[in-house]
Amino acid sequence: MNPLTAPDFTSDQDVRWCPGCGDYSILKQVQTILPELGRSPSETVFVSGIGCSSRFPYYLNTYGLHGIHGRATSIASGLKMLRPELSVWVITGDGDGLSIGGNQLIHLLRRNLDLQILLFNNEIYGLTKGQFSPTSELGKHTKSSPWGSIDHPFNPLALALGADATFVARGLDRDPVHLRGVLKAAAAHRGSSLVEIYQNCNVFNDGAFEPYSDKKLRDLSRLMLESGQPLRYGAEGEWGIVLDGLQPKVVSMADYSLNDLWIHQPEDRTKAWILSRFFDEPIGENALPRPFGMLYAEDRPRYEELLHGQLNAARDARPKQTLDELLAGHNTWTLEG
Amino acid sequence: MNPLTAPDFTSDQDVRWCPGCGDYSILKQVQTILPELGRSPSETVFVSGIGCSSRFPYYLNTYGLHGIHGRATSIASGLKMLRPELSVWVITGDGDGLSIGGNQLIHLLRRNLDLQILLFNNEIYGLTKGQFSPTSELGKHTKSSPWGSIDHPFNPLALALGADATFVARGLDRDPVHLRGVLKAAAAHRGSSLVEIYQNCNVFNDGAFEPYSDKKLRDLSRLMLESGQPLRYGAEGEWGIVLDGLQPKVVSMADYSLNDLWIHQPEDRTKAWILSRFFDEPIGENALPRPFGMLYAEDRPRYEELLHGQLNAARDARPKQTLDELLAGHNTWTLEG
Amino acid sequence: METTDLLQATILFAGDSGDGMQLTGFQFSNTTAFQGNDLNTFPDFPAEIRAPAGTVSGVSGFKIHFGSVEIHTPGGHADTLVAMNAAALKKYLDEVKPRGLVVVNRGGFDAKNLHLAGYSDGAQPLEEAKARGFEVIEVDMSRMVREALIDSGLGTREAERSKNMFALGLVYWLYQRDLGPSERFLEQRFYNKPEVLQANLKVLKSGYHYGETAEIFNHRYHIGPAALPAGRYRNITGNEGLALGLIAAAEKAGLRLFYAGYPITPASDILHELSKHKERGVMSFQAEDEIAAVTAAIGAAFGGGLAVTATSGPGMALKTEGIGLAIMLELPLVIVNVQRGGPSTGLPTKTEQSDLFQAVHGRNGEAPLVVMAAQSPRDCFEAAYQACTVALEHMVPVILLSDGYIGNGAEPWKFPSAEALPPIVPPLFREGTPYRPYERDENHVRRWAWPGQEGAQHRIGGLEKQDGSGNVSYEAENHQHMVKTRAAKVERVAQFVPEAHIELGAEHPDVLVIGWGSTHGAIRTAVQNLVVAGASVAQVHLRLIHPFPRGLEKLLLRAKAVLVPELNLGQLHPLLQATYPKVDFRPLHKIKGQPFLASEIEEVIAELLATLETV
Amino acid sequence: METTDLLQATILFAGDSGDGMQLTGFQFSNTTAFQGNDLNTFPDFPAEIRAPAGTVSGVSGFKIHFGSVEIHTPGGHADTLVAMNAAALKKYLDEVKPRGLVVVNRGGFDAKNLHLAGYSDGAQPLEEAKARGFEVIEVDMSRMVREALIDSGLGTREAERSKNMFALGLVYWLYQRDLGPSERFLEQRFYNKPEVLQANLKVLKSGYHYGETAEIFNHRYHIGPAALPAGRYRNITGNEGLALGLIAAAEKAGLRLFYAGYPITPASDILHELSKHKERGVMSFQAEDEIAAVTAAIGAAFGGGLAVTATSGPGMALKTEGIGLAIMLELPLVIVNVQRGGPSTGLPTKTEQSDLFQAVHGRNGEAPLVVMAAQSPRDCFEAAYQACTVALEHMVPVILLSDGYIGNGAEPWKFPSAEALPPIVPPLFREGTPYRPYERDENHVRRWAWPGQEGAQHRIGGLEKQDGSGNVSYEAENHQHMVKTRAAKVERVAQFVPEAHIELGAEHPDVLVIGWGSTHGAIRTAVQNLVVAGASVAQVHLRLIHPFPRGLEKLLLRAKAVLVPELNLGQLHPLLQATYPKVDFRPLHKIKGQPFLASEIEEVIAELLATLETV
Ligand SMILES: Cc1ncc(C[n+]2csc(CCOP(=O)(O)OP(=O)(O)O)c2C)c(N)n1
Ligand SMILES: Cc1ncc(C[n+]2csc(CCOP(=O)(O)OP(=O)(O)O)c2C)c(N)n1
Ligand code: SF4
Ligand code: SF4
Ligand SMILES: [Mg+2]
Ligand SMILES: [Mg+2]
Repeated sequence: MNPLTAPDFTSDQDVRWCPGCGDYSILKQVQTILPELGRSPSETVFVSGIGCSSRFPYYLNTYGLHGIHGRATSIASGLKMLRPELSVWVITGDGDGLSIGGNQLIHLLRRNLDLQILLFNNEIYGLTKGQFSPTSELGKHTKSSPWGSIDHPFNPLALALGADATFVARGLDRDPVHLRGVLKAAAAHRGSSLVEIYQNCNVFNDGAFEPYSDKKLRDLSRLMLESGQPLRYGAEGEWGIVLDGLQPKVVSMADYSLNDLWIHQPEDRTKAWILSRFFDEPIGENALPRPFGMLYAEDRPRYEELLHGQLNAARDARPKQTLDELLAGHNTWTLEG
Repeated sequence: MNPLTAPDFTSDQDVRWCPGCGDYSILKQVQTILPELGRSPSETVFVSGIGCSSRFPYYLNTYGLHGIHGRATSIASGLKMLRPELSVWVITGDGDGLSIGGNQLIHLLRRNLDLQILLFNNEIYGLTKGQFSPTSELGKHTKSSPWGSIDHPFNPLALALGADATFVARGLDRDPVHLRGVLKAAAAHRGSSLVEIYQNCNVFNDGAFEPYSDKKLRDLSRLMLESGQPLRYGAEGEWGIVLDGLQPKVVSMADYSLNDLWIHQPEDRTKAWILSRFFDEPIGENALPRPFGMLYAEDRPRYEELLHGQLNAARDARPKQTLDELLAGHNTWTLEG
Repeated sequence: METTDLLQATILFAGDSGDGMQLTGFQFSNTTAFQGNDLNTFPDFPAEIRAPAGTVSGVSGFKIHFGSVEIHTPGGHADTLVAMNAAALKKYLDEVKPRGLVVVNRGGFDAKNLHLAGYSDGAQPLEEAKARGFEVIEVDMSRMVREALIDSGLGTREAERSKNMFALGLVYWLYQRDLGPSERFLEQRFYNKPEVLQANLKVLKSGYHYGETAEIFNHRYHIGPAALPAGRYRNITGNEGLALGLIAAAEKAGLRLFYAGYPITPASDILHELSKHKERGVMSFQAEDEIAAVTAAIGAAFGGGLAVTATSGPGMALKTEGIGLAIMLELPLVIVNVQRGGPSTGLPTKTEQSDLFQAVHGRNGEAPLVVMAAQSPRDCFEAAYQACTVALEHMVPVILLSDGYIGNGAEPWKFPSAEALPPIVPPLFREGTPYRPYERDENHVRRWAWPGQEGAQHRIGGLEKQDGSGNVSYEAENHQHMVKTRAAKVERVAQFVPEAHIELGAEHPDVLVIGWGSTHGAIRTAVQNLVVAGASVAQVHLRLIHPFPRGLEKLLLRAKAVLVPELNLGQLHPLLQATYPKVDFRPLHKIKGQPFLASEIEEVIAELLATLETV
Repeated sequence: METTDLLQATILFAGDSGDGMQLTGFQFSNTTAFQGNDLNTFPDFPAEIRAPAGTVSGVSGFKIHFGSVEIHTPGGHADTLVAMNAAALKKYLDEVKPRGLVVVNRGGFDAKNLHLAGYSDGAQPLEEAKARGFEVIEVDMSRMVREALIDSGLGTREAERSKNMFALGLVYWLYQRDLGPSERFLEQRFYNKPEVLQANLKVLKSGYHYGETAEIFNHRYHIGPAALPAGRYRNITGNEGLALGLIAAAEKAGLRLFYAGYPITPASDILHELSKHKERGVMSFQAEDEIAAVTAAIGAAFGGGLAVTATSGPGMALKTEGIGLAIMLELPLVIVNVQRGGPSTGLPTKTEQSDLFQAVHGRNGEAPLVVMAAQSPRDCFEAAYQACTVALEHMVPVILLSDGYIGNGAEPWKFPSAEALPPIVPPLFREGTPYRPYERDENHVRRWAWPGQEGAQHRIGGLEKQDGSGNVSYEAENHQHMVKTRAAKVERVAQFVPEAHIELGAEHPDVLVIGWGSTHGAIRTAVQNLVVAGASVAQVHLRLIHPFPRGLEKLLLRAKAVLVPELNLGQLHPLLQATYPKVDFRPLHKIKGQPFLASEIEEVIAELLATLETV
């Protein structure tokens, strides 16, 4: 059989996002990596909620379910429990996953079913035409906040860590190569992988992530994480991060050596926490850059594994009654006609 | 006027928890501190969800609303927005607040309305007679998990920190004096105060918190936090906690001096995070004790303050139209009869 | 000692929530079933886990109605009340028949108990009861138990806890029941606590012997076995039966049972029961809320499981959005609602039939589905089996209505053999054939393809879709076509479910009584009594409520008037009236958190017959 | 140049979603309203934010129906279609009247556009349209705009974007409209972008002048002002009007307006509108989901606010549990449902009336509330004001039904003066008086005490409660009493709302047409036409759907047959039939995501009249 390629994963439906939408790039990267994962289109399922991003499954020639708002996570959970052998992907948005779907998301993360959650964060409600979302910045002027939003935004990765997520990462629509790497790492992770993807909504929130995608700005605003490597950034790697006690600090590599730097250890939950809190606008002298890549990864038993383990153990431990025995139960009596 | 006392806050309704239930003590402590807060019963409102614990409001001679399952948080939010001058308390359980009500809880925490959330954690569903809850330990045998629960439990305080809570504390039904202190600190905090209270359900989960209440065990299992003080515990304070890099470690005070110890700084979010992760069973040589008291406190603008600030600013900035002007709008025309 | 032969009797065990009355009642019914009686039970317990001991609100009751005749209700007023304390007497005395027998635990009537029960100082409720003509037998059970267990090694409090076994033994003697089944039960329960076991056995026998020796009773009763159909029987509660019905359906259909639920009274026992059967591969998932439960079930239905979720009213409210999705996806899904008193949190531990409107109409958009109802504890198995059959064979969500009375109540059940269960054949996709997700057969049913199957990849969702291809479509004509097709598919189900039929009574009755759900037994008893008395009455009881079954109109039109008794303010009634405007329907409501008494229905039918005659 | 006098006309502007057709249509209606015509509009845009440019699914349309007579619908087939590209022509040509005028932008018909629109190679849609008898006028708008703006300093793409203003100017010329209002609008909109302003003004005028000079049209049309009641008017969409109604009600009641909502099409504009009015103290809260929205509103209602939440079908599903709580708490709450096509996600941008069942019956338990409906964009203000009045004065939740067509559609509105609005007097607790939360007045209405008020502390919740005291009660008789009392309170509302009345037509008609909501205009036009033609027809339109208004039965019984047109499969119909079994109701359904055309209803009435005669 020929190896699979992106077209094998592409459906015949017209893609219907606004021209220029960041969703296109994400779709492209997903279609690019899927053939490399060793699973056929028919073993692969994409489940989404409601939102612009949630139309994603229509464009893939896999199985797909376009659910209801906020519940892709729980739909996917039921599917994965029943059919643990499938490769299951959840597509959600900042509104879908963090606003209405917050509860289902955090419970999925603690249960740790083995599936990938791609959270398209455009910091806006796209499909309903531009209201602020739980990730929109304070003071944002939108249709529903004409005087500026007063909602303190979530830090999605910190929230995920608080919910005991076992894999937490960040990617960017406009950095396809890096995004593909993150997606592959997520697929490789055994457990629930939360990938927040910064996605530009050029219609209602254009430029929200320009600091991280703009060629002129991004060198100083992005920290590309690599496991086992020191935290270093800048066009020439001229900046580094050190930990001063519990405080991260930006230092110039003119004054520090590589050995002084914080080494990225995605298995360290405290470090991941501190990294997730690199969350202020990366502007100004001592501002911390925004980390991209895998912040945290932990190996913890998967819910469906425990479930099927229990089912198998029960089957082995107890002689299975026939259906007749089950219906009869333990106390029967017989009446003559 | 005479100063208020506990009976002023006590309603005429019979208290209907099981004899021996930890809820009694919590009720008592709340009734004890309320008169000290300077708010009258008529300015005070208790809002609850559904569960054994959620019957709480009936027993107080304040205003009260016994809501629906999981939504005390949002009911209270609406009330507090409209009436910021009221003293508002939310009563919830581990099922009510963390299972069905998870979304409303995390969104309340990020918005930071000034109210107190008392989360009665008995690690079980009491009212529905004993199913495991999102805080029940792995492997727990209950009516709905006769083979042992396979749900990785939430760490409620870590979850709250992930949701950007501004006040996070832990108390215990069987330590009334300490609990009263925590409750008063929560009331004093301006913002959403999450107080997790370990509460014994002697019918369905008796002894869940015995390690922290039992006279023989508790000295070695509890770490009583005090702001500005070193982390020290044991019957004679013979143990201390030091931070080795990012790793907390138990040390013997025979080998260490007070100056070496971790000093509790509730304003430090990273420290609070590490403390919240003192979460394994406090058993064995190097086990970390469970922290009680205020883990974290941050001053951040309150939602209702921002809201009313915006309303006031708008009123001042824009000449208020008469209702007639509003109805007319900007483009009218007149037709003759 | 006189022995009175009876056709039937009703006993009410009542005491404090901590007194173990539910267990006592359950034991009595078990034993009674073993002795070949037909029976029906009704547990009635407080909403609080343990309301304050000794108070009326803390009283827990268990009613059992049994006989040598067919039994369809938990009975009306009780022949015998066993009251373990003053509060129990206060709560239930009015539910005892005139001159009925009242057995009380003397130890539960001290000053403190009287006070807690809310009697005024100096009140003498037992004397008053006697004065009202009840036969009151006082037994100092507390003391006798203490004495019986003086050498048992148990503490006083622990010892006293077994006084319910004393009461049970006493009533066993009174109604001539075997001790054997309860002895065996105690042996199983306390097999690893020999002290407790011995104590309980001893107390049980003490009660029995006390009856024999103390000469405090004037009668003993004898109730022979019922002429039930021959066969093997077991006792079953509605919730248990329902769970077994789901398991059986999954196994007969060759599918994995996936159950997702969030605990809620009175549906939780379905979750508990299913959680036990892991060795059969039954998956039970306790979700974080009802929304997660129904949507996880939808995920499993997409994956090829027999997907089921159960709840009660408030949980149902939360599931309606998900149910709408299942309707659009045209996936099989069974949603069980074990109804309780509403609205809102309402009366969680009481029974009611007030969620029918919600079941039939409670979704946004044109969202028809199949609504069925179970009619008694022993009917739950079959009702569940049928609901699964319809869902799987017609690719449609089915709401199955039960209620607190059915769910918790128990009856003897002549269980079927596995072989006798009808086959279930879902419209499965076969690999190698072409697949279009919304292509339909002659019953408008689409085929079911599962992830993992080669060549059937497809994407479905909650947006309107083109018939056949399943692609998203906003096209006007297609939408109208799809709305009508989904409705037609549901209507079509009536072709596959038995016709409406007269269960009892005349083919052309003056008064036809039509009901659904748990009112079955009370209606049946009422109609039977009247039929025996020669009245022109008949009963039709609905399994299928939406769509209505075939042949119903014909039956309705034959009657002069049609009575519709419901435990609500009238919900089936307007649905019927809207569908059959020409029929003269007469509603009958009761909304007291309690089932109908047969007598309540009988009286109304009799009155109705009388007015019809005078017209 | 001939000028044709018309009584009314319908214009359809259509183009790509990016072409600004909504703005164009809105400008035309504004100007037309200023000129004293009555009018009605219907925007029709794709579900995608921006579907692929040039394709049929990306077409955005705006229909406007205006005249010198009363206008109640967005019109049937269009007199004039303005099609900016091939896809727009393809989508809408069938909605143009025979021999109607079709103005196309030549630049939107190149090979690429034809291909994107899905025409096969070599197709010549314009020629075909001509062949079918349409009067097709081709104008190369794209090119003309480019040329007009050659010195404007704008880039080509930016310049081209103003081609909708060219089309607008052209149609203004055609229908003899003033440029003034649109010029003022552009000045406001682009006051800080002088280049863009100048460009738009220039293009608008170019379009107008092109009409004048190019001699491509055979006619011009003249439509005089309508004989509308004298007074001051403004244009208003339904959602705006609804928002203003809420604000006005709060101010007249002396309460703070608290609005909680979660965005959803087509209800979001209510949230947007209310968010603007902070200077009046209007609180608008964008909640994290619909459950939070409705429960936050309940909290605010408990606190003494005029609490309102709005949503559409799927959001309504999520709110039903909370609404049940509000019913039990007996707090005032207004729940607005701007309906869209269902079930499930359905057709989010299309209109439908299929959530009536859900409104009336969609809750667990016996959970009656008041259901009202708005009938047109300009009616939304009054409907909202009345819903608030009922909620506040009767301490009851009210569901107000609107729909996508009403919510987005616009009409001239003769707005009332603040003084003329009826007072709203909620049953407020007065400090110093005794307070029992569930004590009721003669209309079963309890009093409203707010936290902060001294001496009225009370605790309420979703459990059944004792009447009067409000304490939790599981007592059987009390439950029945409370269920009936809550129902009676809702029934009682009918006493305070105007009686049902014949709006148009005979008092004893052969055919009565009864409707609710947005079908009002189409029914009215149909009935009016038939009345003018001498038929025995009449119209009743319901504001109050639950309970039904007083006097309805009388009106219904007078007709030989009653037609019930609905944009669903029949929802009001069974509710009516169940309540009035003797009436001969005839349902009429349309479920295409589009409003009725008056002609569709007219035909059915005519047929019905004919059958009645032959009987
Ligand atoms: C129950 C329900 N409530 C509200 C909506 C309306 N709605 C659809 S998508 C959406 C939010 C979309 O935002 P996001 O999840 O960030 O996705 P995006 O469109 O930005 O990709 C909302 C509020 C809905 N479909 N269902
Ligand atoms: C919508 C809904 N679902 C389920 C229930 C049933 N229910 C009532 S309380 C409860 C959980 C109680 O647990 P918790 O919150 O921990 O409170 P506790 O009783 O332990 O104090 C559940 C599941 C309900 N009342 N409403
Ligand atoms: S609205 Fe924004 S997120 Fe949605 S498709 Fe358009 S650009 Fe993308
Ligand atoms: S069940 Fe548990 S939590 Fe509930 S009242 Fe009883 S002891 Fe307390
Ligand atoms: Mg978004
Ligand atoms: Mg609990």
